[in-house]
Amino acid sequence: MTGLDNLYREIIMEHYKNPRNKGLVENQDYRLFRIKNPSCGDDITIQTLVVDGIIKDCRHIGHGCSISMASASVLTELMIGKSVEEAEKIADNYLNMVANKEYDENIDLEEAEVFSGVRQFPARIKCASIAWVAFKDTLK
Amino acid sequence: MTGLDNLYREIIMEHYKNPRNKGLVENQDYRLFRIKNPSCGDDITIQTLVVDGIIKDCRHIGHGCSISMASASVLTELMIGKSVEEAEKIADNYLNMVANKEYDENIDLEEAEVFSGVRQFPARIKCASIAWVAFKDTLK
Amino acid sequence: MMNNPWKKDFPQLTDGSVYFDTAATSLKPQSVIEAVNHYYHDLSANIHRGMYEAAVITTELYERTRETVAHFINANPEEVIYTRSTTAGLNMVSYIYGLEKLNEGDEIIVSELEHHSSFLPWQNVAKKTGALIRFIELNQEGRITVEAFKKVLNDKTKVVALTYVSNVMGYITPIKEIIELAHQYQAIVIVDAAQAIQHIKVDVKDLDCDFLAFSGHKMLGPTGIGILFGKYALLKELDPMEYGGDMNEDVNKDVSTWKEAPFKFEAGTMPIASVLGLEAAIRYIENIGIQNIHEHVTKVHRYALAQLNQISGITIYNKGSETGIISFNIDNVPSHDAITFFAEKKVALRAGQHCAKLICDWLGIYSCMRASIYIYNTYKDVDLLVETVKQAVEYFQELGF
Amino acid sequence: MMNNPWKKDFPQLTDGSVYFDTAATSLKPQSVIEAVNHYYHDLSANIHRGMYEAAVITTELYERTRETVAHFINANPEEVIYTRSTTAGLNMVSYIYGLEKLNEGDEIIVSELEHHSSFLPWQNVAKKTGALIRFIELNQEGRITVEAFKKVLNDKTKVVALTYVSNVMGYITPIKEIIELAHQYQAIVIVDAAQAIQHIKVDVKDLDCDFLAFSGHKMLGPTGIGILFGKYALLKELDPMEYGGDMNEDVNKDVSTWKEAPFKFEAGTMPIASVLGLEAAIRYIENIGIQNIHEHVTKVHRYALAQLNQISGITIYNKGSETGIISFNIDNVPSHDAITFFAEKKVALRAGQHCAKLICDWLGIYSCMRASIYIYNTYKDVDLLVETVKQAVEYFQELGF
Ligand SMILES: Cc1ncc(COP(=O)(O)O)c(C=O)c1O
Ligand SMILES: Cc1ncc(COP(=O)(O)O)c(C=O)c1O
Repeated sequence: MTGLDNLYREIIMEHYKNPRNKGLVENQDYRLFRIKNPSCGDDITIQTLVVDGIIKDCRHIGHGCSISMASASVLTELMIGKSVEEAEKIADNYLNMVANKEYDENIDLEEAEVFSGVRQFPARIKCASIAWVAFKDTLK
Repeated sequence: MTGLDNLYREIIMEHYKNPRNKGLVENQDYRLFRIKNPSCGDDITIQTLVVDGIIKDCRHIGHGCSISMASASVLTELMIGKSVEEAEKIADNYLNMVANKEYDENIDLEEAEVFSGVRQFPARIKCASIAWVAFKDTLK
Repeated sequence: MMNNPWKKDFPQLTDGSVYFDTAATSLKPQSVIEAVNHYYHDLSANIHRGMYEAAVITTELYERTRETVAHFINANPEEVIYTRSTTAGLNMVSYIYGLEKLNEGDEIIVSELEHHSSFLPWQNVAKKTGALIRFIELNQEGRITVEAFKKVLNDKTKVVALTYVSNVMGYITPIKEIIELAHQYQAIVIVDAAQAIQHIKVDVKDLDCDFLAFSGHKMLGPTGIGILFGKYALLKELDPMEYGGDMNEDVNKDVSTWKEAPFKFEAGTMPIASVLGLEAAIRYIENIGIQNIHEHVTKVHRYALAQLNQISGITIYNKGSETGIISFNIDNVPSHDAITFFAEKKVALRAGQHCAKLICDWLGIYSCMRASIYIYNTYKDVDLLVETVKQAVEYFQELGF
Repeated sequence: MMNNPWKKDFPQLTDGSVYFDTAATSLKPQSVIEAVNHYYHDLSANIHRGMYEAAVITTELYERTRETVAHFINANPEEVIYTRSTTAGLNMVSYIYGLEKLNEGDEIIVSELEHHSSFLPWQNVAKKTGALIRFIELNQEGRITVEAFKKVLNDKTKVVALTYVSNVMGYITPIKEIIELAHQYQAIVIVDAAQAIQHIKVDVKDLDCDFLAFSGHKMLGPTGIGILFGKYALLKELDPMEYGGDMNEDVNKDVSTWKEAPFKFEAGTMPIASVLGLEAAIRYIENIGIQNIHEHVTKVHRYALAQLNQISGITIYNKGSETGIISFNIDNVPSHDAITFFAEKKVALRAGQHCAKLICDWLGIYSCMRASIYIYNTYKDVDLLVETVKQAVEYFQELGF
């Protein structure tokens, strides 16, 4: 069961149990995007506040499997403070990594690196991606 | 080419070239039924006059292959003068014969017997049947 | 039971994996694979229009299958329409009957047990016509009962669209009684038999249903083929949904006319290979006997349930399931986390909402796992399933779920 | 040419018969048969919803095929919708666009070259919406010309539904110029590519068509699968036609929402085996190269025409055919009489109206025979065809036709 242990890394479980930046705020300045994946029951909303090209806040809410929930939590923590440009680069790189596509190893994914184990589970790529795709949409 | 020669018997060709009882009459006492077979372009109308349970007249019009045209001609000639009951029996028997189903050899199909060659050509059963099916519908 | 006599007919089962996902799609016996293959390899002709030998043979097989299907469900051949799937058949009814016949204020009865393919077409009809959707209140167990049906049935009821067997709960709907009642109110009844056809005897004359749909791929047959049964009197009167080659009698620039049912409902080239494969599937089922299938499934199901009931840390939602479907969750573990564990152990289950979100809502869950049992499943398969459930409970508990 | 390098790939061609009925349905190469077989024999899983290995592999192959199709016609994958057939695809457009967008007085342009599947859905839309059908006047040869198209195009034109290649005449429609003109009037153009896709390069970006449909079974692929291409901007905006499993995003008792295109147009379990077989068919065609196919067909066609032209007692209706289709009659012999002669000689042709009655009307005939040529046909096949035509002429003359 080494494969599964690669998926359920400690950091992931930690974020799953203690999600950061959870809950939305009522503020029109935030951009919000929601994605549902009906076949698995995932439902994630990401909320982002950008000021002067810098991500000042990033929040999430929803329900789903541990991978999708943890990846949302990791995402928000990682993105706060980044420039929009940087954030997009990181998100694209992350999405490529979990999808087992080519990605730039020089771009620092920080804690999000732990989701590399997903590559061995093609059926779970969506779980790890959904929050990040929603996040990218909040930047559009 | 013995098979084909069984299909295109002299009597059939004779009826095809010199159809009997061809052309409809304008008379409300006649019952009329039309059948089209769009895939082959057959289009046959049968018109029947029944008086006191006896088929007084039977006519046909349409276009189609030689088998369908000749079988319409043979049909009309054969049916005139028969009782409705007899006619139905003969028609059913004929339809069973051309479809290669069991049929009663004791019932006299007269000239229509020549269509027995159709049995070897499953794709042509419809051609030999269409007028007879229409005829049966005029009796309903 | 030690030697399952049918398992050997299913070539998919060779890598030691066990298959508990028949409710999604069944495995195929060799005879079905060969029937499809025979068409592609030896015939490969179009139907109804050819005179050469392959075309004649193909047409014969195609129409013979219609008779085989008719015999299987006790219908007349001209009441059997080939479709792409259950979904296509149920949608067709919603178009040819629902959108044409329903008006504002009319009522459509459905249930929360419906598969999306049985519910959404009628939600669409309701939206477009102004008709109202009414839900039968499910009993405590989540079942449709005749009593509850009576409470929503009334003079305004025009359509009743219900599942014969729920794909999540595995319950058999008392559909015959419901149909009898509905007909007293001149409502028509559309039966979704996608999960019934492979488990119990479906007899449309006995049920007296107006329409009934199912799919080949869930009953050992090919993908891409489904059957819509419709009472001839209805089919005769209704207009086609799709227009095109082969379904017409005469085409003119201004007006055209259609063939008789069922042909007017089959436009263009149909899934010929899958039709031929479906006949082989029905033959296979008939050879075993649907009653024997039901008994086998029931036995294996009971064996599974007895053991699963002993495991603490899981919740089973349908202990009264009658068709070999077990829906459950490992407590506190989202089903998509759990399912990965089973996939790793080569135990093929399904996780999610099973295209039946309304019953998930009713159960108060986001999703669940489903194991569905069929003839190729053995006690040994169950042992592996049970063992894997135990391991999974432990694994996820240790992870801290 | 002596050794046709492709013929050996088609296992149907073993009994000495020759196949000239590709326009009805094509033969299948071994690779297509095996792709279908692979699904049934080794995978047999449903897509998009499973986590176990067979389900994951099947989903990958299913979506990879979408990319293969997209590449083949130069579309984006999200513009590629799986359907049952050309007929199903063209009907879908008539529902999701035609019935929704057209109003009384709007005009729909079609031609007498249309297959019934391209014409009848629009006759239905006209009847239901009060829109008007307008026919492009064919030129002397029976062709659609840009000039004639201009005469019917006007501000009221909302839809242009035309065949890319006629299944009776074999002519290639100047569709690109027509699309450009139609777009100047904000009309959308739906292209029936059922007879084009296997003969010429179809490039939806270059054509700039709004919708385009074709069938797998006429392009060496399986039955039961077709493709509907739609421009993404249109697909995004339009509502689904069928509702059910897998096409929704969220289902609730009151309102539901749909997935993005193309998924919202694919309800329930699709013809998975046929999708996988279609990929093999496209690969097979791409390996040969569509240009090489066209050249081969053209060569064999020219060879056939040269000889048929010498035979007195037959009438050929489309000497200018560009895609290997020869439509003809033996003078004074109904086509269904004639065709039986060919069937006896194991020469597979088709007789009838070819689901295109309007062009038969235009030609002033009830029906005709059609020989259609494809890659597996050889000069030798043609010799047999020609010889059989000669014999048939003689035979029927002697009979007194
Ligand atoms: C030009 C044309 N359009 C449409 C069709 C319909 O295709 P299908 O029968 O596969 O739906 C055909 C073939 O029959 C055709 O030749
Ligand atoms: C109860 C029920 N109805 C309808 C369907 C839809 O069947 P299909 O996907 O074959 O159209 C299914 C299966 O998915 C089902 O289980």
